[in-house]
Parts: sequence; C-alpha cells; structure tokens
Amino acid sequence: MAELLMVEAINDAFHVELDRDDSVMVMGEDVGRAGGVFRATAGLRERFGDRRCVDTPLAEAGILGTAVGLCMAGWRPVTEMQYDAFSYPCLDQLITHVGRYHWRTGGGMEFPLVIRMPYGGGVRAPELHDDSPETYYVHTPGVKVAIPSTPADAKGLLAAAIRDPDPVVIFEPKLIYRSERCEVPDGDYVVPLGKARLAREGTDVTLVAYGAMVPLCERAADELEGEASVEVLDLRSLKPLDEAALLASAAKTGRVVIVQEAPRVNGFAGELAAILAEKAILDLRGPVLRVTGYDVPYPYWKIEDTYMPSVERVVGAVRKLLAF
Amino acid sequence: MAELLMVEAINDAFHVELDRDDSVMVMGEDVGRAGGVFRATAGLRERFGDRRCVDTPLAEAGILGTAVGLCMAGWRPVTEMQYDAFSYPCLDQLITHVGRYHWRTGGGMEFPLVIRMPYGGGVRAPELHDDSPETYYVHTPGVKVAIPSTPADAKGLLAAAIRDPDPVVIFEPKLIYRSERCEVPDGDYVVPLGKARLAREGTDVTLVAYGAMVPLCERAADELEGEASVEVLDLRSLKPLDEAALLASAAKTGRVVIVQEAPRVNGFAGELAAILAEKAILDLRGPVLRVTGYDVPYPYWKIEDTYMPSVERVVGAVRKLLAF
Amino acid sequence: MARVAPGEHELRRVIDDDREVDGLGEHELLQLYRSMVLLRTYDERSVVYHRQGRIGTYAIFWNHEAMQAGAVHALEDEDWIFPSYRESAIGLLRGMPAATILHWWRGHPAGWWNPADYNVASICVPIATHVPHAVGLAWGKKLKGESAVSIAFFGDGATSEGAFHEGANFAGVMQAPAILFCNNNHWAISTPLSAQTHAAALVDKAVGYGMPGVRVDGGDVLAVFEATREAAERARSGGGPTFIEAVSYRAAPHATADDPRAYIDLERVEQEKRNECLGRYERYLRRLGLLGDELEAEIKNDAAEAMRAGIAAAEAEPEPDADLLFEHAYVDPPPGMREGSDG
Amino acid sequence: MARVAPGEHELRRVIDDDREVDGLGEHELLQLYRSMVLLRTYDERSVVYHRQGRIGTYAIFWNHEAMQAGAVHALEDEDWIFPSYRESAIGLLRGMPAATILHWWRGHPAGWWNPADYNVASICVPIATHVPHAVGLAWGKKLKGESAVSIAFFGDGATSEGAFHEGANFAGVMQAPAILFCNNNHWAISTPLSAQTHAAALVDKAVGYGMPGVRVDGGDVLAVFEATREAAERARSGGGPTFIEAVSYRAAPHATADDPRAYIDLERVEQEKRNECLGRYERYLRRLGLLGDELEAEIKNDAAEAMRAGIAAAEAEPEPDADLLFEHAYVDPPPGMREGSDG
Ligand SMILES: Cc1ncc(C[n+]2csc(CCOP(=O)(O)OP(=O)(O)O)c2C)c(N)n1
Ligand SMILES: Cc1ncc(C[n+]2csc(CCOP(=O)(O)OP(=O)(O)O)c2C)c(N)n1
Ligand SMILES: [Mg+2]
Ligand SMILES: [Mg+2]
Repeated sequence: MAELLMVEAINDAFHVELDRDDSVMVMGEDVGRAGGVFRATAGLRERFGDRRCVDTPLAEAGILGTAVGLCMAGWRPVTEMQYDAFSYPCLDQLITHVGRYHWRTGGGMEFPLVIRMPYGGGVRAPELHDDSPETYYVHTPGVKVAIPSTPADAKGLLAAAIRDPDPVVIFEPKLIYRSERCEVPDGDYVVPLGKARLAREGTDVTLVAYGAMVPLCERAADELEGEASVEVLDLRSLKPLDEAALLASAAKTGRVVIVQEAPRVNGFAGELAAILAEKAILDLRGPVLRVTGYDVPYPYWKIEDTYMPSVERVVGAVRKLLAF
Repeated sequence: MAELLMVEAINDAFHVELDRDDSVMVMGEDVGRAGGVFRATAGLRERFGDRRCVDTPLAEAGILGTAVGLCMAGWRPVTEMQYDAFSYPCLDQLITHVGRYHWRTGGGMEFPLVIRMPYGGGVRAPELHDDSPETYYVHTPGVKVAIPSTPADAKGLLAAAIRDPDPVVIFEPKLIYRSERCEVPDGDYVVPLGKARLAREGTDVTLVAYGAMVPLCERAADELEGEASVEVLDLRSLKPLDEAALLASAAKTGRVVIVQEAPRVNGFAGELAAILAEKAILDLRGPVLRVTGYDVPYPYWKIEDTYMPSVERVVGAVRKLLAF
Repeated sequence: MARVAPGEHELRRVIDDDREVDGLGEHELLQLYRSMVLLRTYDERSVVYHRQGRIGTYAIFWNHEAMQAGAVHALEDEDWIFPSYRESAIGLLRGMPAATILHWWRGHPAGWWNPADYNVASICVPIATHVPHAVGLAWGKKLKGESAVSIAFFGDGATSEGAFHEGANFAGVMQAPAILFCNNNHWAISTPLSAQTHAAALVDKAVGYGMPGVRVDGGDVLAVFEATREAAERARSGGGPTFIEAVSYRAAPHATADDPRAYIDLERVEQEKRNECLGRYERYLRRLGLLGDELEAEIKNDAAEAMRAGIAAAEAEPEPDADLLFEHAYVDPPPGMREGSDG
Repeated sequence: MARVAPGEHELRRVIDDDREVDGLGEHELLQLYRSMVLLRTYDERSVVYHRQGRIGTYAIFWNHEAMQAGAVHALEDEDWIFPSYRESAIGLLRGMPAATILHWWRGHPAGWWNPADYNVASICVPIATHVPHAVGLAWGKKLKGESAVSIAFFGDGATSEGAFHEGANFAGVMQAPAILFCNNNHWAISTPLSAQTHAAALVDKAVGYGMPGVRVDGGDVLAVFEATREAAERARSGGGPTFIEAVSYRAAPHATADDPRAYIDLERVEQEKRNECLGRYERYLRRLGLLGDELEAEIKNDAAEAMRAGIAAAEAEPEPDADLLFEHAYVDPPPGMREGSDG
C-alpha cells in the first residue's frame, strides 16, 4: 500500500488499467504532452505511446462522439473533460447516443466508455471551474455515475468504470484532489459500482453525501461529537445506487440530512429524499433535510464559501432535525 | 373567446405578442417559410416580415447563442427547438451563458429570451422525437421553466414568458397539441408564471402533474370516481414553483402521487417529493409515490405505451396509497 | 483573401459526359442498377405503405438512390456505413432484409439491428451527430492496424451543426480513413441552401479541415461511384479523409408529414423529376446496350417481389413483448431501472 | 479538389515592410503605443501580483498586446468587443479602471461590469462560446438599423469547437457585421496547432463560411490595425463578416498555473521573445523619429502609475457582502432561490 493523493491514485489506476488491457485508451484536451492539467494522466503518453494517450482537438462533443466510434472499433476509450462546466458541450452526444447506442443495437454492441472530469467548487478559481453537474448525467438513461471521496475509492471506482460494460461517468472532487494522502492498494484494485461506504457509524442521524461533501460531513460529525451520534454514508456511486444502504441507515437513525453542493432545485439530493419519502416514511422521525447549493450561478470566489455547504450549515440542519 | 387547439393558441399568442412589442422576434429551424413543423409560427413571416420571423441554419447552439447576442442588441428573441431531443445541442449555451449572463453583468443587462419546444411521448414517432427533458433545464440556475396543459395556458404562459425579464423555457406537450379545442381568451392574455392551477378539487388524494400528464391524471380521477375524491394539481410552472399550492393540497389530502413522463431517476417528481418530505412530513398519511417513465431510453413506439405513465398505473398508485 | 480556385466548383460527371468508369464491367454496371431499383422500389412502396397505415411517418429518399448506391458499391464489405434517416434503407445493399427496415419505420423493435452484422451503423436521427462516430470508428480501425474505411451520409443542413464541424476536424487531425458524404439536396425541410450557408459551395468547407474536397453530380451514379472509390482508396492507403459534396435536389417532400408546396419552387421540382437519377442511368445503360425492356422488367419485378415479401414478413412478426422496454438499456442494469410505477 | 490559392497564406505586414498606414498620424501612432504599454504593464504586474498572492490564477497575454491594441484602435466606440480570458484587460482601452479587471482575477464581484457601459462584453471563459454572442449582437444591431460592428477574440484552439462553427456560419448567412478575430498563438495550453487542425492555415476556414479571410502578422500592431479597420469598414457598409487570422506565438505560460517546459520548444520561445510585439513597435516608432527615451519613460511611468493606483483601489475595496450571492441570479427571482440550508 502506498500513501497517495487522490490525483495520484487516479494516475495509478490508469497505469494499472492500460497495462492490463490494451484496448483501453485515454483521450482528451492536454492529457498527453502535459499529462493533464491536474496531472491525472501524467506519464501515460511516455509509457503507452501517443496512440493510447491522445491529445485531442479542443472539442468536447468531438471527444465524446469519436469515443462512441472508437467503441465500435473495439476500443475502451477513457475520455477526460477538462473541467465540470466544460463538459456541457458533450451533453448532446451523451444523451442522444452514449446512453442509447447499446439499446439501439438491440444489445449487439457495447459502449464501455468512461467520461471523467474534475468537478466542484471551493478552489478559488474563475467562473465555470466550479460546477457540480451530476444531475445532468445521472438523469440520463443508459449512463452510470460514480463519485469518489477518498484516494482509494478514486482508484477503485475508475478501475471499475473502465472494466464496466456500460458507459460510466466519474466526477472527481477537485477540492480534495490534493488534500490528503491516504493508503491506496497497489496494483489491481476495483471498488464495485453500486456499493455505498459507511464512512462513520452512528445512531441518531444520518448524513448522506458523495464526493467533496463526505469529508465535510465527517467534520460536521466531529463537531457534533457528544451531542449526537452521527452516521455518515458515502454513496460513492449514484447510479447504480445502493438503496439498501440508504434505507438501512434511515431505518436505524430515523433522521436524514442529505448534503449536495450542486444547486438545490432538482438536484440529486431530491432523488434521495424522494426515495426516502416513498420507502422509509414509517422510519422517519422528522423531515428529510437537504443542505445544498442554491438556485444561483456559482458565485465569484470571494464569496463562494457562502454558496458551498459548510460544516455550520450541516450542523445546523442536524440540530434542527434533532429538535424536531 | 375562440375555441382553439393548443397549437393554435400558441400561434395566437405569437400574433398578439409580436404585434404588441416590436422588439419580439421569432427564430428557429423552419419557423418562417413553413410556419413551423407543427405550424405554431404559421403566418408570422408573412405578417411581420422575415426579419422578425427568421429561418435559421440548422444549429441549435447557434440559435441560442446568437439569441444571447440579440438580447444584448435589445431584442426579445423567442427561439424554437424543433423537438425535445434536438434541443440538447443548446444545453451548453443554456447552462454556461443563458442562465448566467444577467448575473455576470452585475444585473446591468437583461436576457429576456424564450426557448420553446414540443416535448413528450406517445405520438408514434421515430426515436428522439419523444423526450421529456425538463430536468436538464429546471436544474439550471437563472432559467425559468413552464409547461402548459391546456390551450388557454399555452397562450397565457407563452405571453408571460415573452414579457418576463428572465430567460424562460416552455415545453409544449405535443401529444395534446391537437387533442382538443378549448376556449382561449382573445387578444392580450397572460397566465403568470408560478401559479399552479387546481384542475380538479378533491379531498382524499392529490395527483400532481404538468403538461400531458394532467389530462391523464384527470382521466385517472374519473376512473376513481366513487372510490376516492381525487384532487388534480396542474403545476403549470416548474420554476418559479407554486410551493404553497403543493403544500396546501398535501395538507388537505395527506396523500400525494406525482406523475411525470420523464425517466424516474433524478426527475422533477423527485424534487416535488423532496419538498413534501421536508415540509409536509406531518401532513402525509402515507408515502409519496411517483408514477414516472423508467431509467431506459425512450422505446420504439410499438411499446411506448408501456413506458408512458398510464391511467392504470396512476390508479394503481392511488389505490396502493389509499390502502396504506 | 482566401478563396477556392474557381474551377473546383464544377461537378464531376460521367453519364452526361458519356464517359465510362475504369474497372466497371457489364456485371458491375447492372449490379449498380439492381441496387438503385431496389432502393427506388423500397422508397415508392414505403410511401404507399405509409398511406395505408402500415408504417409510420417516413423520410422519402426518391431521387437520392444514385448517391446511396453509387457510394456503397465503391466500398468494400469491411467498410462501415453511417446512415442518416435519409439513408434508412441503405442496409438493403448489404443484405439486410427489407422487413428489418420496415420494422424501424413501424416502431417495432425488430427494426433495430446489430451494426456489426452488416457494418452498417444504426440510423442516426439527430442531424450530424453521427459524423464523429464515423470518424471515431475509422480512426479506431486505423489505430488497430485494420484497413476498413468509414462513410458518413448527411445533408446540406447538417453542415451547419457543431457536430459536423467537430467530427470533420477530428478526421483531418487524426487522418482518419473516413469519407464525409454530403448529400446536398438543397433543402433542410423548408430551409433552402441559401439560408443554410453563405459559402459558394459546400465543398469549400473541406479546405478548412485540410482535406480534399470533391464536388460531384449526385444524380449521376457513376460519378458518385468514381469519386467515392477514389476517396476510399486514398483513405485505405493512409491518405486520410475526403469530403464529397454530391449535388442533387429533393424532388419529393421531406417526409410523409411534410407539404412542400408552401415553400418549394414547383417548377424546379418538375424539372428535377424529369431528370431523376434512375431514369438517367437507365438511358445510359440502354445507350451502352446493356439494358433492354425485358431485363428492366425482370429487375423491377425482383425488387417488387422483395418488397412484397418484406412487408409480408414484417406484418407476420408478432407484436413486440412489452418487457423489451427493459432489454438492452444497460448491459448490466442498475437495480432501480425498472422502478417507475410506485416505488 | 478544393484548395486555397497559395498566395493567400502570406502574412500581411506593415512594420517589417517599413510601410505606413493610411490615416494614422503621429498622435494615433502614439496612442496605439500607449495602449500597448498599458496592456503590457497590466500583464507583467499581474504576474507579480499573482506571485504575491494578491490575485488568483491569471491568464498571461504577454506578446499578445499588438493584436488587442491594433484591433481595438481600428474600431469605433459604438462597436462591441467580445473578449476571451486572454483579452481580460482589453476594457482598459475603453476606459475601464484597472481595478475592475484586477477584481475579476481576485474573484471579487466588483470585477463584473455592465457590458453596455463600455461596449465590452463579459470575459468569456468557455472556449468559443462567445462567438455566437458576438454574431447575434452584430446581426441584432443590423436588424435595428444601427451601424455598430462587433469583434470576437478567440484562439487557435477555439476553431475546433462547434460553437465557433455555428457562430461563424450564422455570421455568413445573416451577413452580420462581425469580425472573427482568431489569435493563432500556436498553442491551446499544451496542444500544438498541428494537433488542433490539419488545415494549412486557419484562415482557410473562412471560405467555408463564405466570408473573406485575412492572415496577418499578429506581432505587428499596424498590420492588425489595418486589417481590422478594413474588416470593420466592410462590415459597417453592409459587406458582412470577416475572419482574421493573426499569427503569433505564446511566449509565456498559458496561465500562472501552467509550466510549459514539459511541452514547449524553449528555443522557439526565446526567439519569439526577442521579436516580441512591443519592442518591434518601439523600434518602428524610433525609426520614424516619433519615440525617444524620454517619451518612452513617460508613457511607461504613466502605465505603471495606473497599475499602482489600480491595485491600490482594488485592495481598498471592502470584502464583498455575502448576500451578493443572491443578487442578479434573476431579474425577478423565483421564491425558492434562497433555499439551500434545510428547507
Ligand atoms: C439536431 C437536430 N435538429 C433538428 C432536427 C429536425 N430535422 C430533421 S430533418 C431536418 C432537416 C435536415 O436537412 P439536411 O441536413 O439537409 O438533410 P435532408 O433531410 O435534406 O436529407 C431537421 C431540421 C434533427 N433531426 N436533429
Ligand atoms: C469549452 C472549454 N473547454 C476547455 C476549456 C479549458 N481551456 C482553457 S484555455 C484552453 C486552451 C485554449 O486555447 P486557444 O483557443 O488556442 O486560446 P489561447 O489560450 O491560446 O489564447 C482550454 C482547453 C475551456 N475553457 N472551455
Ligand atoms: Mg438537405
Ligand atoms: Mg492558442
């Protein structure tokens, strides 16, 4: 086991997966010569050649669209979108083709492509480097979505995505790309899609989160130490969703707060609350609360902390729920 | 009052609004010479000229992107996307610019543009003429969304959208474009955004819907006649949302079924259920149920009826809830 | 100021120049004819079937047969075809049963095929979005050291879409063995070419992608064949992509739901009909002495028979199982996929 | 086969040809110089401010000043400028305070301006997406019978995006009075031009949109001025859009966060630095006898002073009110906009 930053763990996964299966290739803007603007793909071009680690033209729909064709030629392309908000030009290919082509071939052809991108706010960056676009992706049929919150999961989920027969989108929380070194298993390592991780056990209230909101929830749990026993559920995968883990935790604590940094309206936290409203109504001891971003453009970074869910806001929601 | 089909009511709204305000213009594929593939813009080019009713090149991002610039030149462009699924190329402009430009100018400039499109399934059409993409739009900050279910509302909401200072997206249920003639007020007629319509009063259970699902819910209510007193709430506007009407109805009946034809996962019905789980938890007598499309590509039309929410499925959900 | 050398806008022609195409013997010439007749018959019957309520809305390709048959005959079987809705029946030329295509227009799942069975991709409904697919496939084959070429068919309107542009640019940069075949039939539904582009000719776009561009008479099956064969040879031998502009005219409605009288020049349509591509080729074959009344009747009967059999087979197919809704959405479906009724 | 006439690829030059530009007197030549110095000073100081932690990540435009100043001086005040992040400080040339732009890079809301105050649109961060805005504005002005022209600045990488293509095509079709100004600095972060396009020159794209294309030395402020003025005159008089390719070289990192040593040819960079645009223009002005040591020092002092005042003003600005989060998301906000904490 090595101690790695998240972005190093991702790079490690690439080295393992490209070595393991020579139909895997990596493509995107600046992934080759520069090794990616976050260096997630560093060293791949040197080791695997410029045919398996390709600097593409600056065209996100072109990247995803040609990746569809590459699948038809037998490749497993792993595409990078340079930032969350720069993935939007690929949504048309995603919704009209990536999510439907396997179905359209009557199951005859598979499209085992991966889309990965750094996402999320809090990094003091200019406009449009801060979005959390998971809703646009997870709502799209035929597409799976995973979001790691630890270096080990970042490695294992990327490996799972690359080996998965369906298109998988991975959002990587850039806020914690380099925040902490953690133990990451060497070599082959897969974290299966659809299994949540109980980041912390507790009995009074459940915090449900993914990505950069997980360590935030853990800090909120620390803050509440002595006051409440807080369970933190890291979903890791939004589709397939580990509904059993969600419902089990809700049944245990009866109180759920969902934390999401994306804008509130019609965000994924709403889906989770809806599942609870359908399937856990008899377990709930109070309302399902959501701590989220707001229905506003992601702000200038001088005030981004006001936008982002904070320990304070999460603790506030927990206290409100405990007092219900 | 004239008796009009929905698509005629839309055409009527255009005539009134272009006449009323000469900064309003219409643009899109085939909106001019042909008057729109559904004839929603028929007669506008003849009456208002080819500068105010423009056949554009076949390029949805170009349509929405130039509309942003037209706003900066003082126009109020009403864009048409020819079908739901053909609007996806415009999502990048929508999310990165349409929803953010007013904010980006520090409130200095307004972007009073409209995006309208026929949406939804059940019309025996080839692939990609059947989507219900409201989630992609309503999740986007800075953008408002309305969906009429009657000819009068189709006229009034379009007028409201055109006069609104913010970007507004209107989804028009093509399944009921020509299903029924109804009374539509002549001339100036505005249905304000953000006001739901109580399509039917009842006391036992609330069906919440919008667009083509509203008449379906009314048929389900008919079916349940004698068995249960069913309230049908037509939201009309998803953002701004008439939360008060939603909560009032939930408080009255204590039982809510939400009907949406879009795929279930992270659809707008989830947002509605989440609001209920937060704010109506003490009013609910049972789970909040969702009758929706599935997490699959919209199917071949021979079996599309299995995909679409049906009277049977809605009635089944209501019975399940009543028996809870 | 950049501009295309003027001569390049001239259309390549074979039939009207009364030339012959190298390597096309009597057998090949008649095979081409058979293909055109098959497509024409498919198209004309489909319009009737639509009127009879046997199939749904249908995108008519009458007078486009020369482009489709000419191009496909210039390819090898290993080469991949990426059709738009306008080339819905192009699989016929690769042995696909007529029933399959009829099913597609009937909204029946038996109309969905496995592209790998024919090297014919699925029909692409959203304009131009398949251009990057064709380019990606060609690039991927080249990366694997395989020799296959791909061809994408799209219309004049499609050249306005970003997807066309991004795909074409990738083709140039990756030197993908791809053929971008633009059917310039002068209309995108009701939108005339003049409202689609200000370029003097669509072929002028090729230069911006650093690829050769060819302008060909789209009603001349032999000219299309020759241009496509040249492009395929160049692609296969490492010379990269080619843009072909086939100039034609949409002499029929856009689709069965469309009434072009509101926007089209009816005189021009009549003139185009008189010069439609199948008749032109028939007259050429007759001039060469390769086609007589008897053979023509035989070939047309064969095609009519194929269509009779096709519609009969399609209508004999049982109604699809509703559970197909959940088949093939995913290879490995998430557990929640079937939820929709009431949780 | 379509191709551009070879002569068209030559760069228009003024300085190196020791020509003069019609209508540019001593005053105008020195105004141009002042603008370049102001931009250069802004840029060099910003890199320092970034190192000092006073501003965030910053996109350096060193050696791009000739393109920005040359183009803007060729326009009228009524004309609209659509900058990318590479032209973040272009508003300086329209009287925007340096503090405003510094605020933008400090993530402070005081860095957001009303475009109508300067006819300078907001800085566009997503590549090429502002091209349709510039075209829409120009088209809209024309529809209103106004005479304003617009110019969009974008890079070589931007030409690969669908948004560029759709915007350029609209410009041609609508004959919008727009100038598409491509700063071809040969790199898109680490991606060289050769991996961006297979075209012999970016100007070759113009012909596909049916618009004139001009290729100009981007390090020659007078050549840029001349080409832009010609394009603006054509646009204003109803002649439609122009594509300008200004050929330059990115002699600095893409942005403060970038380390180009991993990918760039350092020798070429050194060579470009020796020939950088400000020095070239200074030598020209000195040859004409318009610039001496004293005047140069005075102009550079003025610019340095403006920057000292700018950063002081920026840093004197109070921290923004957090409630600004909810300002201007909508003109007329939906009631739920502020919900986010706990319902
Ligand atoms: C992205 C997208 N936008 C709009 C449409 C609706 N539509 C179907 S066919 C068509 C016109 C296409 O014209 P062209 O590309 O010239 O092809 P043709 O139909 O003439 O073969 C349009 C606008 C679509 N299918 N996809
Ligand atoms: C749509 C989009 N994709 C990716 C990026 C990330 N990005 C920022 S600058 C850049 C390179 C741009 O190169 P070019 O267009 O040549 O302009 P230059 O930076 O050289 O001025 C990239 C890829 C972006 N801003 N927007
Ligand atoms: Mg056409
Ligand atoms: Mg560049």
